[in-house]
Amino acid sequence: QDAFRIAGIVPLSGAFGIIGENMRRGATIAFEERNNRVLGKPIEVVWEDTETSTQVAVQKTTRALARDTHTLFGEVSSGSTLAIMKLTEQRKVPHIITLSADDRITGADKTRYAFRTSNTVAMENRMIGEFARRQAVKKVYGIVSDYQVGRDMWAALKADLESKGITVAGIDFTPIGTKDYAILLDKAMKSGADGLALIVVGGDVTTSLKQGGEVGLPTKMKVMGTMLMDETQGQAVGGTGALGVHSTLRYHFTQDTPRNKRFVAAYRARYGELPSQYAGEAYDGMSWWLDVVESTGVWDKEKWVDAFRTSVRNDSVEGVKRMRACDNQADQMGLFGTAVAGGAGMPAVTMKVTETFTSQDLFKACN
Amino acid sequence: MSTFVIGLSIGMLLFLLAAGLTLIFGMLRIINFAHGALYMLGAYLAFQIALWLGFWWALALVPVLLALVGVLIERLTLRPIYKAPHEFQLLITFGLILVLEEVVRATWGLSGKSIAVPGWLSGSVSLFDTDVSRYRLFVIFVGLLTMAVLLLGIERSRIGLVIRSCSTHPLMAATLGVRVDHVRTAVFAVGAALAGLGGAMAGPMLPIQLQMGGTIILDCFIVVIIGGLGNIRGAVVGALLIGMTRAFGQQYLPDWIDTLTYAVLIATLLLRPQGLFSKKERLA
Amino acid sequence: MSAASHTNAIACSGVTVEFDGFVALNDVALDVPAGKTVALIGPNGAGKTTLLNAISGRVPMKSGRVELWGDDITRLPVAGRTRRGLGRSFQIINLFQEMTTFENLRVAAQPPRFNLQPFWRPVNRWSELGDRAREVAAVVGLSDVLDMPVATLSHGRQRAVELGLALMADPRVLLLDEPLAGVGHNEIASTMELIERVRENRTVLLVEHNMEVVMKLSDEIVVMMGGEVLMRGTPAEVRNDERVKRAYLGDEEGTEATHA
Amino acid sequence: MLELADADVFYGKAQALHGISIACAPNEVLALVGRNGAGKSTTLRAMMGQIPLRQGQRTLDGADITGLSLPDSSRRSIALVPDSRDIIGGLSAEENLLLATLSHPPGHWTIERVYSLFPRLRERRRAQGTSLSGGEQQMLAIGRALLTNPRYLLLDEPTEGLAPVIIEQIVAAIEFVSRSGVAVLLVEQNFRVPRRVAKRFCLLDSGRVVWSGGRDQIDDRLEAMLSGLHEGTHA
Amino acid sequence: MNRLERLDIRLCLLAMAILVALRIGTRDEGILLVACLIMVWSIFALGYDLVFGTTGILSFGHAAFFGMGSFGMAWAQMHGGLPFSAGLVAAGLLGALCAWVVSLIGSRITGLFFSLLTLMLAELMSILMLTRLRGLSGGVDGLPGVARPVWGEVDFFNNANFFWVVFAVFVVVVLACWVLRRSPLGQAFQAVRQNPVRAEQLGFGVRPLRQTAMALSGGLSGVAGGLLASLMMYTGPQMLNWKTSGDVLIMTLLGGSGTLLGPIVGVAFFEVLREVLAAYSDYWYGLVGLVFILCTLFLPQGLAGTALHWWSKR
Ligand SMILES: Nc1ncnc2c1ncn2[C@@H]1O[C@H](COP(=O)(O)OP(=O)(O)OP(=O)(O)O)[C@@H](O)[C@H]1O
Ligand SMILES: Nc1ncnc2c1ncn2[C@@H]1O[C@H](COP(=O)(O)OP(=O)(O)OP(=O)(O)O)[C@@H](O)[C@H]1O
Ligand SMILES: CC(C)C[C@H](N)C(=O)O
Ligand SMILES: [Mg+2]
Ligand SMILES: [Mg+2]
Repeated sequence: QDAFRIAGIVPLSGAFGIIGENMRRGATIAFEERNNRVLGKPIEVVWEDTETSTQVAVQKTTRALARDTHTLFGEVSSGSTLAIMKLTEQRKVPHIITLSADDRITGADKTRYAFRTSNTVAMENRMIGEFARRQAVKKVYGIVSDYQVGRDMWAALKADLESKGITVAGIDFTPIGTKDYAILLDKAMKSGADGLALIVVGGDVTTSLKQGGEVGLPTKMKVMGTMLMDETQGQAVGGTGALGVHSTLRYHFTQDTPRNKRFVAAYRARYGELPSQYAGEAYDGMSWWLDVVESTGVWDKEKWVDAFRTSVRNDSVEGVKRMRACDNQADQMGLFGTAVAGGAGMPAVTMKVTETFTSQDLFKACN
Repeated sequence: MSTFVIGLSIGMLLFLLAAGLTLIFGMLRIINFAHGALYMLGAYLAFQIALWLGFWWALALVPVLLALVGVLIERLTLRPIYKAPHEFQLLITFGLILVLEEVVRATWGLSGKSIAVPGWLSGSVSLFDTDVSRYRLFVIFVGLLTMAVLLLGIERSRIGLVIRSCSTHPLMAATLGVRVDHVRTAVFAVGAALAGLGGAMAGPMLPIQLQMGGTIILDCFIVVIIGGLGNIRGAVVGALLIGMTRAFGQQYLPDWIDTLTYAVLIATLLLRPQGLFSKKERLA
Repeated sequence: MSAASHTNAIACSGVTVEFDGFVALNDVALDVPAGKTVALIGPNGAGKTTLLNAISGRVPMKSGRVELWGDDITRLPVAGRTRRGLGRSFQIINLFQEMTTFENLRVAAQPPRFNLQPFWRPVNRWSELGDRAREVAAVVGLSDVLDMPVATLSHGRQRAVELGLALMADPRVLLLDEPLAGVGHNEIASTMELIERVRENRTVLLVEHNMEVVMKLSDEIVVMMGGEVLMRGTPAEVRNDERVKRAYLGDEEGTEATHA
Repeated sequence: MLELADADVFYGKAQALHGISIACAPNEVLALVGRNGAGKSTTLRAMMGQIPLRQGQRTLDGADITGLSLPDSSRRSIALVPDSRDIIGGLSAEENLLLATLSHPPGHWTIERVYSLFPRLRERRRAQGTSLSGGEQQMLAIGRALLTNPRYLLLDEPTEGLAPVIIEQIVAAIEFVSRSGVAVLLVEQNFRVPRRVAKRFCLLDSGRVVWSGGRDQIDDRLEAMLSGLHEGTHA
Repeated sequence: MNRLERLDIRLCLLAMAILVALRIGTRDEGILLVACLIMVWSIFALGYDLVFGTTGILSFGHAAFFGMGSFGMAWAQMHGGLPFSAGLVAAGLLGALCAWVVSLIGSRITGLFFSLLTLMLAELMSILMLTRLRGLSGGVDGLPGVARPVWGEVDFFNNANFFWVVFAVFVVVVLACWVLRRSPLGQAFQAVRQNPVRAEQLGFGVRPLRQTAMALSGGLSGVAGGLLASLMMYTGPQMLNWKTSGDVLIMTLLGGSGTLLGPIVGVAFFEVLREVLAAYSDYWYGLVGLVFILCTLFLPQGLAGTALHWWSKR
């Protein structure tokens, strides 16, 4: 073997292009940190642009797997990830996932070779419910993108909220790509709810929050959701719509751990900006995986997989992460943040971590 | 009632977005698939100018810049192939989408942008018990203004006559003394400028990102088709019809909205195959 | 009822056609007796072409009835009428622009046979199609330009192709809309001969402004004006009718067939 | 004086005109005759500037206008009634007329005058130009050319498809414009018209001028030549 | 048969020979995958050109026929438990059915209106598949795990073997298109394209012919979609996105519409260009656009079209 070959299957254009690009940067820091070598061999990375299309993602994966690939990294959208997991399983190639959150990835459709080091939908959902309770929200209105994951998330969230004594004032499912949220937001504001669960994806996040900003939405009700707001989104939404929005966070550059400090410094030096949550998660998962590969000391994919399934990352960027052998899901804590005006040297909209949740709060035992 | 006002604002924004497409289609018979890309370019330029000089400058300068881009595009890529079948113009505009997106990506990167509007346009006013954003009222205003200018300038005056002649029978128009080349360039420039205006106006309300053009172009087509391909009055009616469908649909049946929009469209096409406003030609 | 027993090949009654409120034909009745050549004349815009369009199914009629050999064909689409033996030529030339003369004629030879035989056999193996095309080309005098794209033919030659297409299916009833427009002075005589030959054992409804031709070729003349039938008569009757003179023929001098 | 000198014109690879030289002068009606395909229409198109010359020159009052663009040729007072009429679609009849006036200074011909020449057009002025009957379209094409108030009027088979009574009016109109100092170049299949209005005749064959002469000379010679050509090529 | 047609089919046979040589010459799965993709898209483009280049209908709805074909394949296997071959038939039938229905709905409309109607109907179908029919289509996630043929011991999950399946269908489609073009039916399509008014006057049923062309073309598109689903072992409603219709139009025009070789060359050029540019430049996207524009300006008959015309005139 001449090189350790990694295929990065991420969108570099289209709606999720910005996410894929950030993941590429984060992963790159993980490679550079170890001088692009693992097990004494150079790391050889090929990045493939999936153009935010599952079709293309599958095609690029098929091609990448036709070469001798040792690790596959990606995708962003859970649909793509689920589709390419079938291929990595068939070819027995380790597959590292640091963004897609769908429960099926490490649930119903889990495979031996696919590992997720980042959050799941279920845990983020629980964070929202818990956040609403802690903030004493009484009534919640839901605006949810009309696709399967959205509907599933809402069903779980609704049950969770109701179990906590929070009432649901109303719910609207809206097609992905809705260009006008004014009516829906108006309905939500008139419903008498004090909390808005905004469970939308991609460009719809920007649209809904921008248009919310026009009518002062964040000042009128507590807007919350999963991956609803971060510094990247803040830039796209602008101050009026973004400030005051509450969101789960996968990672934040302010996390106070030695590894994170090192990572943020390296990232800033390399790219001149602070790492986003996508970059942070990508770095974290990739560096963890490579360290485990290194630790096995042998050139054997199966051994690497076995080792990773039971590994514990004590010094991840956000504290301890534990890989669960039962479902290849990393058990970890959760973050919740609120968008505030950034100080000097910070993005205009900066997330402030307001709540942290322990992994016990968020994960059910594996079976 | 507030639904109506919001529907009006949706319709007017749609009209602004579709006006340039309608114009170029109606006058040059070119389906400009790059319209969305020009709109995106307009939005990004507006973002940049707003950052440097403020929102009003953006609104004023973007149409001018886009008109220049339009002139360039028309001269370099479209002029040589007017004689070719229409599909070739389509191919060019497809190519232009890719090029324009690449230019924007190389200049501004992948992350989304936003434009802040001046203080007195932000925030909302209470209308019929509802908080309606001031900016939406401004959109309605600009939409109406654009509509008036286009209707007076093109449908009523002789300019429209000249322009239409260049699209339907350029050779004969030229034989009668019309400077067809100049007219085409001007029309394309105005169409591009309108796309830019649409981009600048939409900037504060819709995501400014690379794929914004692709997501808007289908809406524009819907408006243009309902209106009877390239008829300004028709486009106004089409835009309002879709605006209202969306607003009332969202009020009462939000998850059926897209299906509804297309149902309205297909119904129009089937009942009035040539669109709401259009004329038939003699064949034999 | 067998076709042959009918005295009228075409019988229209009560034909009314409107365009956006403009009445182009108003309650027109017209019979074309089997085997005869009837000419349709009248001022520009009188509705002659529109009547041909109504008979061949090109325009929707507001009311009225069209019969072909006694069968009601009012509801039949254009192609259906053609398959029943109704052929026509167009006033404004209307050809397959990208094909050669030969291909134009060959395609026109195709329809009646095309349902019966194996449809995948290449057209150039259907020698009868090619033969028929060449035969008609010879009739209308196009043998020397068979392989030229029709777009490159002069106006007069295109007119000949137009006539050839109408003749291709060997229709029993033929509607000719100004077949002589644009035909060269020197070729008028030969084209007239051609029409003369064509009208043998056919019924022809002819629209033409060239009086010389009309007078010579037609058994009967129908004069239209303002969307209505003004009169019907033999060539001599029509020539001497005062109303026709005033509205259509104008000065005697202009119409007299002084040149042969 | 509008003149073509030694003009060669090609359609793609096929040569349609071989060194044609033709001039038409004010006050004169020049008739161009010849069989179908002789190159008459092509000559008019070349004089108008619709097709470029491969060889030779086009001059207007002595100035070289070979490369002059089509709109500019029109603005320099050349007008063409094309054989295919070329009514502009999407415009009403009246708009077709109006269009012709827009790039030209006003002159003798106004829309009103055109309507009194062709009353039928006034009746149908709101109809789509392309929906008019064949003859009405012909009237429209002629009216439109007149409305540019040209000094050089190129007419390609202007009486095709017109009722005899209208032909009379066209003849009168041609005589009128020619008297008012306009040069008319007339292509006609129908001999009656040129015989009455033209003073000079040019006979074209296969893209060449094969004979030219005055009205008095034509009767027998032209007839003979035309039929001779006919015999020669038609097999 | 004229020279151009003769040259056309000969060069197509040459293209097939090259494909066989490629298959024998290499076992690189990546290259074979690209070859398979080129063949699948060529089938799609040939089907598309049947309405576009032959019958003169500009359709923006073919993405839907293509996509529905892929679902035909997926459903036949997943819900019907049918073998691959039956899936391919189902794909063709579903594609043809959709196209036929679209042409029925639009039977009164021609020209650009028809084009836009196809665009809108396809978009409606795509939206319905994405939302209302989520259960059947898998929603945004699509349906992973579309199967490949099972035939004795041969492992068709290996692209080197699956290649032959795709190749066989490709050859059949090319030959069928060739025969069709030269048949009276093909001539009738041509007549409808060049002058529908005259064609109708000659007795051709213009509407039925248009509908036949659409159905045939939709069928081929469906077959291509089914093959692609099987090749990728995945399908999803994204395949119905209107941009796919744009892609196939671009490929057809780039190669040269109205010929057999054109669509094939267009597809190959498109795919290879994309691969090559993506490998060498981050700006491949814009460069592809630039190449389109230049090709349109300077080779308006398309790559193969220009070459064929030039060659056949010598
Ligand atoms: N499609 C149409 N739309 C509107 N008006 C029409 C249409 N077709 C015909 N007309 C009008 O109907 C009238 C009759 O037209 P038609 O073509 O039948 O005349 P015609 O007798 O054939 O005249 P010509 O001898 O000039 O050809 C004309 O005034 C024409 O303008
Ligand atoms: N668009 C064209 N493309 C190619 N060849 C053409 C074209 N137009 C005319 N020609 C050819 O040029 C020659 C001259 O044609 P032209 O139309 O000038 O003849 P004409 O004398 O006006 O004939 P007609 O009396 O039939 O109108 C003919 O041989 C014709 O075939
Ligand atoms: C934010 C999104 C890109 C995440 C993605 N929707 C997922 O499936 O997890
Ligand atoms: Mg007529
Ligand atoms: Mg001519």
